[in-house]
Amino acid sequence: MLKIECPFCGNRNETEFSCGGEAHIARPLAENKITDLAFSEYLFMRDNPKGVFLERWCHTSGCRRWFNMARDTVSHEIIEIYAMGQKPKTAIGKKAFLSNWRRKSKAETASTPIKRTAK
Amino acid sequence: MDNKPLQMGVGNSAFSNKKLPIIKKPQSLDSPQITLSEIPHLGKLNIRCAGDDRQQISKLTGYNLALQTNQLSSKAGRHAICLGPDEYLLLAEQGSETRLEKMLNSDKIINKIAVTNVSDALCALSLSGLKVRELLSKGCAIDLHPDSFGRNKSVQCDLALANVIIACIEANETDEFLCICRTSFAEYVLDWMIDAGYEFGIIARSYA
Amino acid sequence: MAKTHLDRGTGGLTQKSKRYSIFSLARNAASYHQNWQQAWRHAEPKPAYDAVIIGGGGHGLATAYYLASVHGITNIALIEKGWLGGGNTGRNTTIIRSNYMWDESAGIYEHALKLWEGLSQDLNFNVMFSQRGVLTIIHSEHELKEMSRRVHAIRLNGIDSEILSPTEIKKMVPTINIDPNIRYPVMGGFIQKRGGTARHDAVAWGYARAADDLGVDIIQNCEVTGLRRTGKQITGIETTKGFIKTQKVGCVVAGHSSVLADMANIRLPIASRPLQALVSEPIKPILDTVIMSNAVHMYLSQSDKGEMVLGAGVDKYNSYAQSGSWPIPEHMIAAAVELFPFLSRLRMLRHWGGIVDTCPDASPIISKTDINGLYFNCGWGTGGFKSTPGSGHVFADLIANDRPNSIALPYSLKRFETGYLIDEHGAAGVAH
Amino acid sequence: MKQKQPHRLPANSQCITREKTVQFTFDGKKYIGYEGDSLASALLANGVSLVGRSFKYHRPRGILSCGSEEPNALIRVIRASSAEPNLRATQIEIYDGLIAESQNRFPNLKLDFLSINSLFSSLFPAGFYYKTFMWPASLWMFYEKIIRRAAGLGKVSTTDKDTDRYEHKYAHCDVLVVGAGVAGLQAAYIAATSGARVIIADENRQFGGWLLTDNDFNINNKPALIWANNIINKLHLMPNVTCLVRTTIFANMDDNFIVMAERVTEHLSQPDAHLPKQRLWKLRTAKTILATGAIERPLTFSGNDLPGIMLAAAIRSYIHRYDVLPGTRAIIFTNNDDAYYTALAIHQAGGFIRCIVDLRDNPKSFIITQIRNLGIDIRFGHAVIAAHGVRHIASVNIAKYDSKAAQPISNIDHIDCNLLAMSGGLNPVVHLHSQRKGNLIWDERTACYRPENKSDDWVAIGAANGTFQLARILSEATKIATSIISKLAKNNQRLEMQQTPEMPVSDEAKQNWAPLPVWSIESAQSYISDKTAFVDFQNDSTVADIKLAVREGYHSVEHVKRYTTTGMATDQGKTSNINAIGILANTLNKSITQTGTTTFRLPYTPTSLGAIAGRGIGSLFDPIRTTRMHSWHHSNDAKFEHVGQWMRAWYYPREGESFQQTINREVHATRHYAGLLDASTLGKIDVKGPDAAEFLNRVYTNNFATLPIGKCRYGLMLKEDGMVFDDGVTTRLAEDHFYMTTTSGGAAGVLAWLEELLQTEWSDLNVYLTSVTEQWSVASLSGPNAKAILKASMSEDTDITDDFPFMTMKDSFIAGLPVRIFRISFTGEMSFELNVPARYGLALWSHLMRVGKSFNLTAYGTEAMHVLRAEKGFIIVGQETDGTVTPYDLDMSWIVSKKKADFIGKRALARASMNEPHRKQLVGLITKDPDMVIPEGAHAVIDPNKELPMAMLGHVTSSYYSPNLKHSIAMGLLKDGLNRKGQTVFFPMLDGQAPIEAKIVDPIFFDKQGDRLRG
Ligand SMILES: Cc1cc2nc3c(=O)[nH]c(=O)nc-3n(C[C@H](O)[C@H](O)[C@H](O)COP(=O)(O)OP(=O)(O)OC[C@H]3O[C@@H](n4cnc5c(N)ncnc54)[C@H](O)[C@@H]3O)c2cc1C
Ligand SMILES: NC(=O)c1ccc[n+]([C@@H]2O[C@H](COP(=O)([O-])OP(=O)(O)OC[C@H]3O[C@@H](n4cnc5c(N)ncnc54)[C@H](O)[C@@H]3O)[C@@H](O)[C@H]2O)c1
Ligand SMILES: Cc1cc2nc3c(=O)[nH]c(=O)nc-3n(C[C@H](O)[C@H](O)[C@H](O)COP(=O)(O)O)c2cc1C
Ligand SMILES: [Zn+2]
Repeated sequence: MLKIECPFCGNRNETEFSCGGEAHIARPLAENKITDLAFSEYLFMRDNPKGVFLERWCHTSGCRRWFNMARDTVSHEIIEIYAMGQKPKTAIGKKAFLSNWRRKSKAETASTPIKRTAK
Repeated sequence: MDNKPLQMGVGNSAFSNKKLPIIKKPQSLDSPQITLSEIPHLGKLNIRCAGDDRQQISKLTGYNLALQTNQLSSKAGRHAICLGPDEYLLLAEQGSETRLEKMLNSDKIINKIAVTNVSDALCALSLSGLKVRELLSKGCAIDLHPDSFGRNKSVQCDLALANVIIACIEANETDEFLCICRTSFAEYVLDWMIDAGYEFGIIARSYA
Repeated sequence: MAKTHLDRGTGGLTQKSKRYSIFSLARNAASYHQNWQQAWRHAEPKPAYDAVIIGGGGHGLATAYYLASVHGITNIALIEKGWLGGGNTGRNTTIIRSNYMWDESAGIYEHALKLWEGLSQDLNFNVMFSQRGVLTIIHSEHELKEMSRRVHAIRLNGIDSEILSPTEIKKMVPTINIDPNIRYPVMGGFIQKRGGTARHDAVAWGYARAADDLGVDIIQNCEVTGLRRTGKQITGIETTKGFIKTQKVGCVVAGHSSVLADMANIRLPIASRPLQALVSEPIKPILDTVIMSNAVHMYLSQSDKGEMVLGAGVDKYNSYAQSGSWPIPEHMIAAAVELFPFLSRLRMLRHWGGIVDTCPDASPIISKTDINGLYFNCGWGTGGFKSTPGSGHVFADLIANDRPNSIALPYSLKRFETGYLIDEHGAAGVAH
Repeated sequence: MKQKQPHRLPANSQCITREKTVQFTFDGKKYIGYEGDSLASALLANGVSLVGRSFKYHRPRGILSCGSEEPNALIRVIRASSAEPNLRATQIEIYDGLIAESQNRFPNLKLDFLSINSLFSSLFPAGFYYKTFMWPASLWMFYEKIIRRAAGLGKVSTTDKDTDRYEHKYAHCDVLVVGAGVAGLQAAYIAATSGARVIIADENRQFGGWLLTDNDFNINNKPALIWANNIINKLHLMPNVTCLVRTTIFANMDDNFIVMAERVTEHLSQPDAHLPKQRLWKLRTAKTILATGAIERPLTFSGNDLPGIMLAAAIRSYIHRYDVLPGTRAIIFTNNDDAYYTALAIHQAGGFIRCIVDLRDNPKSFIITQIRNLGIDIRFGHAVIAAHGVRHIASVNIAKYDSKAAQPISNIDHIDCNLLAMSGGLNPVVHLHSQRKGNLIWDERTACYRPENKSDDWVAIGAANGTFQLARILSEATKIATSIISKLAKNNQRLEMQQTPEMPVSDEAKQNWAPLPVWSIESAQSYISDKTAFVDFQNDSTVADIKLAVREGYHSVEHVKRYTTTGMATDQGKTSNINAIGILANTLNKSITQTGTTTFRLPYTPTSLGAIAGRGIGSLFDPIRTTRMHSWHHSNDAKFEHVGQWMRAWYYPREGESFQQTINREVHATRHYAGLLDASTLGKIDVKGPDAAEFLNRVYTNNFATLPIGKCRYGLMLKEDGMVFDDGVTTRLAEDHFYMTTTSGGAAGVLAWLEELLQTEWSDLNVYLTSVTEQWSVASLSGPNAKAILKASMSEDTDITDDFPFMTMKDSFIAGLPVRIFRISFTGEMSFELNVPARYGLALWSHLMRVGKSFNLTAYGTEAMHVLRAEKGFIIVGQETDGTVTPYDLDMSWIVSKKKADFIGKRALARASMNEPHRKQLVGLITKDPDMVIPEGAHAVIDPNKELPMAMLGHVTSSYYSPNLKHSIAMGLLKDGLNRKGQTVFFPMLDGQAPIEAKIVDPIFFDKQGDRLRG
């Protein structure tokens, strides 16, 4: 049972959280017309490292906030927890971020910010 | 036609399917060591706001929102609980929540915040007695030792299979706690508490 | 579901002197069991092979066996980083059935079930395939409807399936609680009588022995650390025992599939998750059927040695730790006690976890890749033991012919690009 | 009644109360023991040594140990309410009226028929079943039955329900000390003096560990036990310390999450009804100190499993703790010094030491000299080659033994005896360390695996750490506890370390703790004797089995475990695993380190499933949620349906009505007059904020930015894969305020998904979501009379029924209750959804039913609702969809905006496979026979007479009898369905009935133009 330090509520049991899987997957916009193959990298292909994994968690039973986490999938050690929208700060976390194949994925480069509907 | 106004006060308690009081205790005990009661129709407002807006709302409402997540502040029987970085639950005496709501709605701050009346969505239970912490520790993974969960502490967490907000109103020998859950889980929470409280003796009654 | 030809391969053991039987047992007893031969050689890698299979679980071993016995390709090596069967094959709750809903699933699992029937004879190794029936319990109106959909599809696919009423269930499983007033009452169920269990370790050992007999080199304690290629063609593998040259590599490493894929710079839609199981202390036989319940996330059977074997749903986060988190067994046990009150007085003897390779549509991947000569067989997740013979059979076919047969075809990696998923989630719930 | 206990010694021990005799029965025979006795000690006192039969060969077995490691003495305990199998006699505390039974024997222990297995044992060595029972294949199920009959040990009763209570408790502490022997007590005490919150727990009924047994030494110049009692008393008085006895720490998990089982009342004759039988503690501790002691190893020789052969330290325990001398003429067989203390104890208790057989060649130590001075016969460099006896040890063969060459090197000496104490050295209890994957180091000097103390979370001390000398244990405990506290104190002001913690001193003489490991004693004919040299006593695995496994190529320690089942019994190899590894290493010619260990798994000892389930069963297994109108439904005889955790009124049968008649009546009434449905369970979400419209535009397939205030719109939500996820009506209450409804079952998932999008994808949007599902009670009033009823329920000044167009919303009052009314329809009739603050739900409902009486208002449940909406061809997410269905498949392309640049699911819908005609598409189905209702889930085929397997087109998602159309109606998802309209298909039946013939049609069966619903 992991002990996870919610940035807002402090240490809680893992049962209070839900795990959202791989972090830092940028959403490609429909209008950017990437191939089905590139789109499938966004939709289905997932980093699944044996070692440091950057993932998203939500404190479902508490404050309902999402945050990022760098966790070792073998030792279950939590290396760092950092805010949504941020990148990892530890050397280990940074390395995991930069070495992820997704940084070069077509889907990621197609993820410009979404335009608002004209009012 | 039969359409004369029904009394505003006739609303149902969350336990309308149950006959209170319920007492459960071992024969060896003289009296129950835990008292539980619903605080019916306690006014509850959910407020979403962040940054400087909090000060503004504190000023407008008289509640202190300068709180960290999982803290409670009380003033004259009214409580504010901070549920998250931008989320508050205000507890007010029955009926006053609509006044508060109206007041906030008429202020221009309303464009930046969200106010939602959740008086009926949530059910508030008051728990007191010698063994309340023991009772809660059967289903709540939070450290409830008085050293770490004293007066004005609150948490939103799981109690057995229900999500609840637990707040410590008074920390002394008889401890007074608030336990707030979604109304549709109220009956489960009640059943769970009565069963768990059996060991210590528990009485569940209507609010006096 | 298309009909396919079932080629069982050579069958039996070619080396007569090694064959097992009641007579060999008696003969050896007379010589104090001093003369038994090794079940398989402890081979060391040769410099090159026609094909290499990575992963000494049931699927990898079956692949190697069928490559040799059906396709006559015998200059092959099977590489296992630890001990044979030490992955999920050695730690699963051994439920075997083929009553899946989609045609594609019925195709592969029924193919496997047919191979199970007769596998002990094929391998000359008793894998104790026990067709005691797999009974799925239904607890709500909603589930009743889903059951109806499944059973109709299963039956039209020519697979056996019977619907049972609560009283019929009670008769078959006297220890079950059919009180209609419990939280998840038993409202009915359906059984596949040809389903059952098998002795998991024996499956690995039996395939290993039979493959070895046909000349396959089984190499244990040898970890694959890299995949070498030239342009688009695989040329060999790096291992802790050195480089091995080969033009064909089949990866069958279950929970470690993403690790292998990374070595080839290939992406998989796989998440490696813990799946937990436990056994109780052994007791005298009391349950003759395999019980599954999707609604309360629990499945239960009694092994031939007497333990009650219990399993649950997967954990919620990725892990390679081969253990799981406490809340899962706690809930699973509550569910089991709810259905079988007598369990409350039994004790948990041992609890463990495996690393399962879960796929977004809860269906496996049996596929070529963009690299010539590199094949993947993975994504069996929580339910691949039952498919061991079938999976090995069609994967061997894919490797031998470099094109999928009609059973394997739908399981291509391409489906994640096109969207032709085989979504066993919605309908099957827990897929054990 | 007084009865002789032939093996009981004069009173001496503080662990049993001689004044309190206790009566119990074993296998139907009455015996007497004392309070404090374990069943094992009481049986031994009474001269009962045969207590069970082994698993495979049914060999007679006696008591081996005195703790939780016991492999043999497995007992069934019977209480008025229950019978519990496989309990260890060494841990069962006797109480008045205890009924205990031996297991795995028929008809009785002495005369077990299946012991015939033993004669044929040569036919079933390890793994024999893999080699036979294969011919003919069809007979396996028969063979299996026979094999299974021999399976298992205890019997469990299946008839009575477990009426005992099991509690759970969460706890937190700074330091958890596992084990209350000398090491644990000292560490706990030091930690506690700092003010730290300490929990110390021991599985025994008493604190003290081996000090209860070994009272030969002094601590601080007084007998060690006096020191211990003093510390125990102090700990009990400290408010920051929790002392738990009978509590087994069985799981050590991530981040110091520890699970332990406390046996609260099992040892009592008449437990207090309010106390749980067991309490499961779920503990989070900052630090764990593992002071779990060590377990003695048996020695492996032919016949080593006979009753009367016991672990040496256990014999000492029975003498010192329980005043029981298990035998009078003893042989001591050892490879280390510790067993000499047992010799001393037996000697002092009046037993006769026939001889001490020591594998070591010429060991020297204080205790050996002391024993020699007593004139006891000691034979160094010797071994017990075999033990003999029928149901109890009667004699042994002894010879000089060359342990390097592994063979006897002298003539055999035959000595009679009735007790054999064996000691093969100590194994630290490393289980909890290893459960966390802590590393083990093979210590050549002490010949044992000890933990590598590397983690920051936990540390092992004392015998658990391979430290066996009292003086060193005390200093180790002090040092470790001090350093842990100083680490903790850095972040915790509560803790303050005393300047110099007391360091007790011990006078324990130097013992020679280095055993000579000899993993198995071989005879001149090992291929025979190995078969009766037992390694795992419970699973009957022998030296021969291990060697056979190696011979057959099972070399990995894990293969050997699984092939021979060594270490897989209920004791999990506590006494056998290391011996097995040693034998395996020898056979493979490898070192122990190279051989490795098997994996340690939780639980430390078998743990009751009842305790783990706790109170989370029965009505507390899963919450049931009810609406505020529930009591009305209940008192009006509603039948209920579970929808997720909700309980919804399904239908309201009247007396004498069948299910179908009720549904027909409710449906008919709603179509012709009016019906009222409790729709409170619908998910409701308040969507507020300046970007609310923009947000909804991105999550729904259709356009919400354009929705005018006060208007409602039906929306469809997809997941990123383009599959339908949820639907519902959303209303714009203000420019920046929407009120969204979702399906009942999907409510939580939708809220979570929307919240996820806002926080992780579109954090720039200023939108707040709040669940208000329970804030509102909802009554859905439907039918031609709906408007009139609504009007009648309102007073004139609040009447808003005029000019109330379809898909709009108004606020008003009904009988003084504030209501929010939506003119939307799920039945196809003129319909109003009335929302009131939930406390008034029942009042509103009752009021409407009262007012509606004269308009023929009928309450209808979810089943009638299904029929009504199906007549209209409205889908239900989760019924017409299953996560594989797109809006196009539902023929709902009209709701998928072509204009919007993006929304969730848009890109996925553009994939190659999504628009192909042979996808399954939603169609209507009309049966040829109007009265024939196709079962939901039935599959369509074109030619039902084809051979199996048959090509299927798809399945029926919804199917009902429509009383309005007087015809059965159905919807289904069929391959290429939209192009098949007009075609005939067949639905084969499961029960052998003729296939049902139906025509594919449009799914809107009733009021195609929608005139009724617009009013
Ligand atoms: C608790 C549990 C219960 C289950 N219950 C069932 C059930 O009831 N019914 C059912 O049908 N299925 C069940 N399953 C699933 C089933 O066990 C698996 O799907 C199946 O056994 C997978 O077999 P495999 O041969 O593909 O993988 P494995 O048996 O896991 O074999 C993969 C092998 O690859 C090796 N390997 C990995 N990396 C490397 C490398 N780099 N180099 C060399 N070798 C490597 C591993 O050591 C391992 O031995 C269960 C699984 C678990 C964990
Ligand atoms: N067989 C032996 O273990 C043995 C034999 C002779 C002498 N000794 C001596 O005894 C002393 C050992 O002192 P120590 O304090 O290290 O060990 P100890 O054996 O005295 O105490 C360990 C305690 O831990 C408890 N325990 C173990 N696992 C547990 C679990 N999972 N949950 C709850 N309780 C658990 C045991 O019941 C025991 O009371 C040394 O002097 C040693 O030489 C031990
Ligand atoms: C069907 C089945 C039955 C098992 N029965 C037992 C058993 O009787 N005793 C036991 O100790 N372990 C039993 N195990 C568990 C294994 O000992 C082991 O825990 C499991 O194979 C996982 O391996 P690991 O714990 O070595 O990682 C069983 C496992 C399975 C899959
Ligand atoms: Zn939080």
